[in-house]
Amino acid sequence: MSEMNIVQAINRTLRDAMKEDPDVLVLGEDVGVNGGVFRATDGLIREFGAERVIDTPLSETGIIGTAIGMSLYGLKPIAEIQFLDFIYPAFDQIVSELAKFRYRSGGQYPAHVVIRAPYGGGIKGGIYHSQSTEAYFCHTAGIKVVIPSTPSDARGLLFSAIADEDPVLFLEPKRIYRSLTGEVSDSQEKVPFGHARVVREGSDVSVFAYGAMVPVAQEAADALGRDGVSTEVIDLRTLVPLDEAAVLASVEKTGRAIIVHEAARFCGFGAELSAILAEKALYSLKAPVLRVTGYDTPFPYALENVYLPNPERVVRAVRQSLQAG
Amino acid sequence: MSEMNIVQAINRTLRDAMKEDPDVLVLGEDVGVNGGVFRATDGLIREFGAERVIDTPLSETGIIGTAIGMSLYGLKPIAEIQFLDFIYPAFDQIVSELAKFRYRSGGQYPAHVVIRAPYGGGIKGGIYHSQSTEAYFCHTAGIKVVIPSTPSDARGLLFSAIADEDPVLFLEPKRIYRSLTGEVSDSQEKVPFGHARVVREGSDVSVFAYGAMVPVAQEAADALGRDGVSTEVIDLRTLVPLDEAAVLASVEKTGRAIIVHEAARFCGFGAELSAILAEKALYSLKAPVLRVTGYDTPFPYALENVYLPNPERVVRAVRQSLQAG
Amino acid sequence: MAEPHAVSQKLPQSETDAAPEPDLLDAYRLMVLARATDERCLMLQRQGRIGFYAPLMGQEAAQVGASRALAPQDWIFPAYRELAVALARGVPLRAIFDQLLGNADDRIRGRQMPNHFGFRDVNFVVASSPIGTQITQAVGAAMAAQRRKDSIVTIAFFGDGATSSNDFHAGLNFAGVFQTPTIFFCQNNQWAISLPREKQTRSATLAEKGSAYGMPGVLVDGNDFLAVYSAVREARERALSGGGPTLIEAEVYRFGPHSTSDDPKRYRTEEQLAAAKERDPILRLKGELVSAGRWTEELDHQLWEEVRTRVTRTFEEAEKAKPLDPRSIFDDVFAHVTPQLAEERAQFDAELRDGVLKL
Amino acid sequence: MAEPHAVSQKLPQSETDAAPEPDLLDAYRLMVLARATDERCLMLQRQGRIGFYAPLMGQEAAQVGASRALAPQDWIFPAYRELAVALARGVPLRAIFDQLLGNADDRIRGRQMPNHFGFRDVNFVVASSPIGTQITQAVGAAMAAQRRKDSIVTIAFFGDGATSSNDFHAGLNFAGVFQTPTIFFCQNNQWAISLPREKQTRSATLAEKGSAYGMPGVLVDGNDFLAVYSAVREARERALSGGGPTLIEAEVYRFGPHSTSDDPKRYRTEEQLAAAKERDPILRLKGELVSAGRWTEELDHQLWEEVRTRVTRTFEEAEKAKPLDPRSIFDDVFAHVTPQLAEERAQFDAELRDGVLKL
Ligand SMILES: Cc1ncc(C[n+]2csc(CCOP(=O)(O)OP(=O)(O)O)c2C)c(N)n1
Ligand SMILES: Cc1ncc(C[n+]2csc(CCOP(=O)(O)OP(=O)(O)O)c2C)c(N)n1
Ligand SMILES: [Mg+2]
Ligand SMILES: [Mg+2]
Repeated sequence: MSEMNIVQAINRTLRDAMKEDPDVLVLGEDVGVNGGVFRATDGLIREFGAERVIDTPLSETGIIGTAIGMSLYGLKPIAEIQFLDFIYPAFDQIVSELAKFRYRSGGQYPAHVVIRAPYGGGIKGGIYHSQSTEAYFCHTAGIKVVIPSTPSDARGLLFSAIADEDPVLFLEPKRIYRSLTGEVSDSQEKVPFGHARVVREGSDVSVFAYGAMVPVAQEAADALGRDGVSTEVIDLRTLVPLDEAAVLASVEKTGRAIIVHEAARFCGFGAELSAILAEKALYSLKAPVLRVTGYDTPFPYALENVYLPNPERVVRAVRQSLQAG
Repeated sequence: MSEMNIVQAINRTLRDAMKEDPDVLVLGEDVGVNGGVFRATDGLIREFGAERVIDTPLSETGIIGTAIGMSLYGLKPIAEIQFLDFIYPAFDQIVSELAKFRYRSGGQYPAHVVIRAPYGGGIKGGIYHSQSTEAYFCHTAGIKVVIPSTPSDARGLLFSAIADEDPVLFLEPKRIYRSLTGEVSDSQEKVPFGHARVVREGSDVSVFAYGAMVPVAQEAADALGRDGVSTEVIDLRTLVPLDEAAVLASVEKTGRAIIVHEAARFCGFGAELSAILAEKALYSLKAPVLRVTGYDTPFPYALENVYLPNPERVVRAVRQSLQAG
Repeated sequence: MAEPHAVSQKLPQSETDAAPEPDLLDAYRLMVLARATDERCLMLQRQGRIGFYAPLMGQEAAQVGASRALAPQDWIFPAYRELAVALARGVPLRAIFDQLLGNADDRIRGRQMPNHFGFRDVNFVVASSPIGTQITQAVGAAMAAQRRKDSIVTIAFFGDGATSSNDFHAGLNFAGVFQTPTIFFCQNNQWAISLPREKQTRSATLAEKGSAYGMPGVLVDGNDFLAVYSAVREARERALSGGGPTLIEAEVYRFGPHSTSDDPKRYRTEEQLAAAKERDPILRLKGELVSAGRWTEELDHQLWEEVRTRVTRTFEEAEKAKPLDPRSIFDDVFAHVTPQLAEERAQFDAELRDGVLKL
Repeated sequence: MAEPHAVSQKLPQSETDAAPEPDLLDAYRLMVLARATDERCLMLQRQGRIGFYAPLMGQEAAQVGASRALAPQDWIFPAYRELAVALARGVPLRAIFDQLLGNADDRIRGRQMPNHFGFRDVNFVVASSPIGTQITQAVGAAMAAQRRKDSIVTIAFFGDGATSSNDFHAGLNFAGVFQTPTIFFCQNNQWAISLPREKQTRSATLAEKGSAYGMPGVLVDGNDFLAVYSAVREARERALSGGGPTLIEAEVYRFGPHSTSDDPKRYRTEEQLAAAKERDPILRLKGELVSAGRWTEELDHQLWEEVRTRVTRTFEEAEKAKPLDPRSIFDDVFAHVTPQLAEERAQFDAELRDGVLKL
């Protein structure tokens, strides 16, 4: 066990996975000599050499296209996309190729690339260093979408991602990359996909969150707790596969649901959660399902503070829910 | 007034718009000499010349990137993407540039490209000539998403798209490109964005659909009508902006909602509709909101008949809804 | 048309793993088989017995020539027009027809349109429709082979249109930077659907694009089986001896329509086609064989008869295969069916049972 | 470093619209202003007064040289490092600082990070972060100008890293095919963050990539103001006389960090930097002016003093500007606020009022 932040947990996990399995390699822009712009791959090139820690030309198309080819051949590439905002030159390779390879080859050619990308706001990165577009990928059949919210989950989920037989998009909440530290095990224990984490049990209302919004939800729950409101906070951890059972169980208990994400609201991941509730938990719902999200605007630079959901907005939504029905 | 199909209506409308305004031009793969692989631009090059009906190299990146540049300069480009499935090489230009130009320039540089793309299944096109990924674009702030379901709407909505000051993704239901004909006005009357069409009034249940799913919903409503079920069918026409008022009004009346789309279910557009109901019409809902959609698999070739929603599946969902609550 | 086998940059030939001289008769038989299959499939599509077809006619020498210069362990990343490559790899005709039909025996389980096949056993990666995407993948596989120290090359097949794709640019650039053992085999058949080669790009040849990535670009007459064979063999040897990637442009002409959905009369003349057909690669190789005294008109007639019969019979067998199990629609999305897909499948089962779904 | 002004393909010079000889003193002053602004901004970022900055130091001659060869009606498609281009266009320093601060006077209304400015009044299109996207856009604008028969060129500014982007490939290809009046101005500053130029691509120069698109590629010493000026002027004249696009590679060196988030010590040595600094474009032009008897050390000292004071004062003024109106967050998504955004804004208003949102 050691205390570390999320970047350190990822760095440590990459190193451990690479030590274990010579087929694991890392590629991306500035991941080698520079150790990654967020230092997630710091030191790896010294340890494993430029053949396994590959500084690529500036082309996300090339990064993901070649990573797919490597994985077809039998390696386990972990591609870093510098910011999720810059993944779009590779979008064709991801949605048309990576996500569909197993299916369209009738199972002959699975392509199990792991794509790591920092996502989300909170670092004053403006319109192109802040976006949360996980919904695009969740809507794409054939790729798993994973978002840790703690150093320990970052390690356990990344181990699962690397061992997984399917493509995984591993989104890292850069806002809490360093600000949040925690105990991380030295073991190589995996956190399995499809199992949400009950961050805090509660009986009055359920708050669903993931990534950097988990601490926001926790803070809101703390504040509400001081006023006697018992808030259940659930960290979804993996959006695909989703732990639907956990979502339904919580709302069956509390009857009230608040969904928190940074992404724009319209057709965001929260819509799916809400739709699942409207289909499968309608009779348990005592109040409208509310979403606390980014606005349906591009992500602003100067005004990011008012764009990102904060604990106060979550508290307000919870109160609104409690007053209803 | 003349009777025509959707392709003919689009072709006629493009011609009329180009006659009217010399700044309107068309570009894309095979749109010129060949008249488009679906013949939507048939004859235009003869009438307007290769300067305004531009056969481009095989690059969607180039098509949308140059179309944006043209529109910044003051022209009104209408870009054809041969199949929606092939739009991804242009995804970066669409989500990072086109949709955000007005915002990130503080209003200085609006980019009002119209992108036309045939979408959806039903032509035995398999995994890459059948997809419905409208949700990606609906989740992207700054771009409007329009899907006609009749020849007359195709004309009226396309006129609106061309006149619009914002970027518009104009998705054409290729399954009913030719099979569905109707009266189309010779006038240049626009169908305004954000106004759903009540295809058929009803009091027992609301069915929401768009594009090629509208006739499917209608057929289901016919069948249900024969059994005395009064089904309201609403064609959304524009997903962004959405006519939320029409959606809410219908469900407030019927208390039951079925959403039909071809796209995969998870995080599809139906999720947003359902979420809106779970937030704003919860107390009107007498039954769970059901979605009749494509499966969360890639679009198959040999089995497309069982992938695509059919009237029988819609009828079944309606009956399930009527039995509930 | 190009000078036969003009190499823009000639590198010293290495000794590694010299391929045997090609068997011209074997090559000729393959080319005839491909042509006969094309002809049959165009007819089958008109009869509504298959849904779609994209013929390769005119490109047989290029495809068979390239294939015969490769080793079985080399990896092939095809586009959708590479029937003759698959046949040259030893894929049974029946397996091709199973794919065209999407029946229960189809190796890709009915997931893709005709022509988009894949056969793992012969390192023939499954083709996809988006133009160019296989190019970067071929480079990645080559990087993996480098890392594993496997003495193989990867080869990407693509068309003139694909040179405009993002993956062409990224793929050749990565290959140059990492000096991967990759052959970029461009069949310039003069058309990308209706767009003629001259409007695809302003460079004088496609081969010369190699220099933008620091790699040799080779222009070869794609109607000349031996010229193609030599160009690919040379590129392969260079790659295996650490000399890096090569771009090869094989100049050919697409005799047929782009696909059965296409009407080439809209964009090209009969005269142009007739002129191109004078350079028919099959007639050319036949002529060479006849001149060499290794072939006669009579043998040729017999061969065509045999091949046509075989093609027809094989298709009829494939038509008799069982249809796909509809439940298979939920397989292979992921390695294991997720709870969510299991739920969708359960509803699907019920709907099938109740006759709500119609096959 | 490259031969100064080696033109890989020399085309006859046209008469159209010959630009006046450049004013060297004016150019020098601009370069000093850019350098002083860079120095100040790096400090302001360390002091926490601006959030981010990407300096251009080392690229002043390239930027000012290119800018001075253009006409006001030409359209500029910049990347995020084109401060000196903006200044050369006549953009007031105050407007630059307003953008760095994202205050109420910022022309782009606080929407983007520092350096990503845009000024419609001087045809300086707003920069974005995704690498290369401006390249195809510049080609599209040139196609539009062709159609309108406007006698202008468009110019895209980008770096060595951007030559690997999809838009570089598509943009140059479209420009070649449509013979657009476009100048592709690549500032090869030797680095794409930590990736050195040699690892970006294997071609010997970036300029030679032009030939893959059938256009001239020109390699020029980017530290030489006059060489850059001439290369761009020539490309402009060629474009205006129907000769099509040109790719120009200006070889420079990035003296500063990639941005204030970067630590170049991780990937390059002090010696390398020191060697590059011996070719400082500002010192070079100053030397030329002094040699020509048009400048003295004393004048130079005065100039720097003046400029530094002006930069400091202007920033202090900008700091005093009003903050942005938070409600503006909902403007400019669409031309008109949609009902859905109006609803979000109404809730936003209520939350602001109740202190739920914190500015
Ligand atoms: C990204 C993408 N855009 C458009 C298409 C539609 N399309 C299919 S084939 C084709 C032309 C391909 O030309 P070429 O690369 O020369 O190959 P050929 O068909 O001639 O063998 C086009 C435009 C596609 N499949 N993928
Ligand atoms: C598509 C994309 N991928 C990655 C990045 C992250 N990034 C920002 S600048 C940069 C390097 C750019 O190098 P170059 O084009 O040489 O320009 P320079 O910064 O040297 O001026 C990278 C990789 C980005 N902005 N866009
Ligand atoms: Mg072709
Ligand atoms: Mg650079």
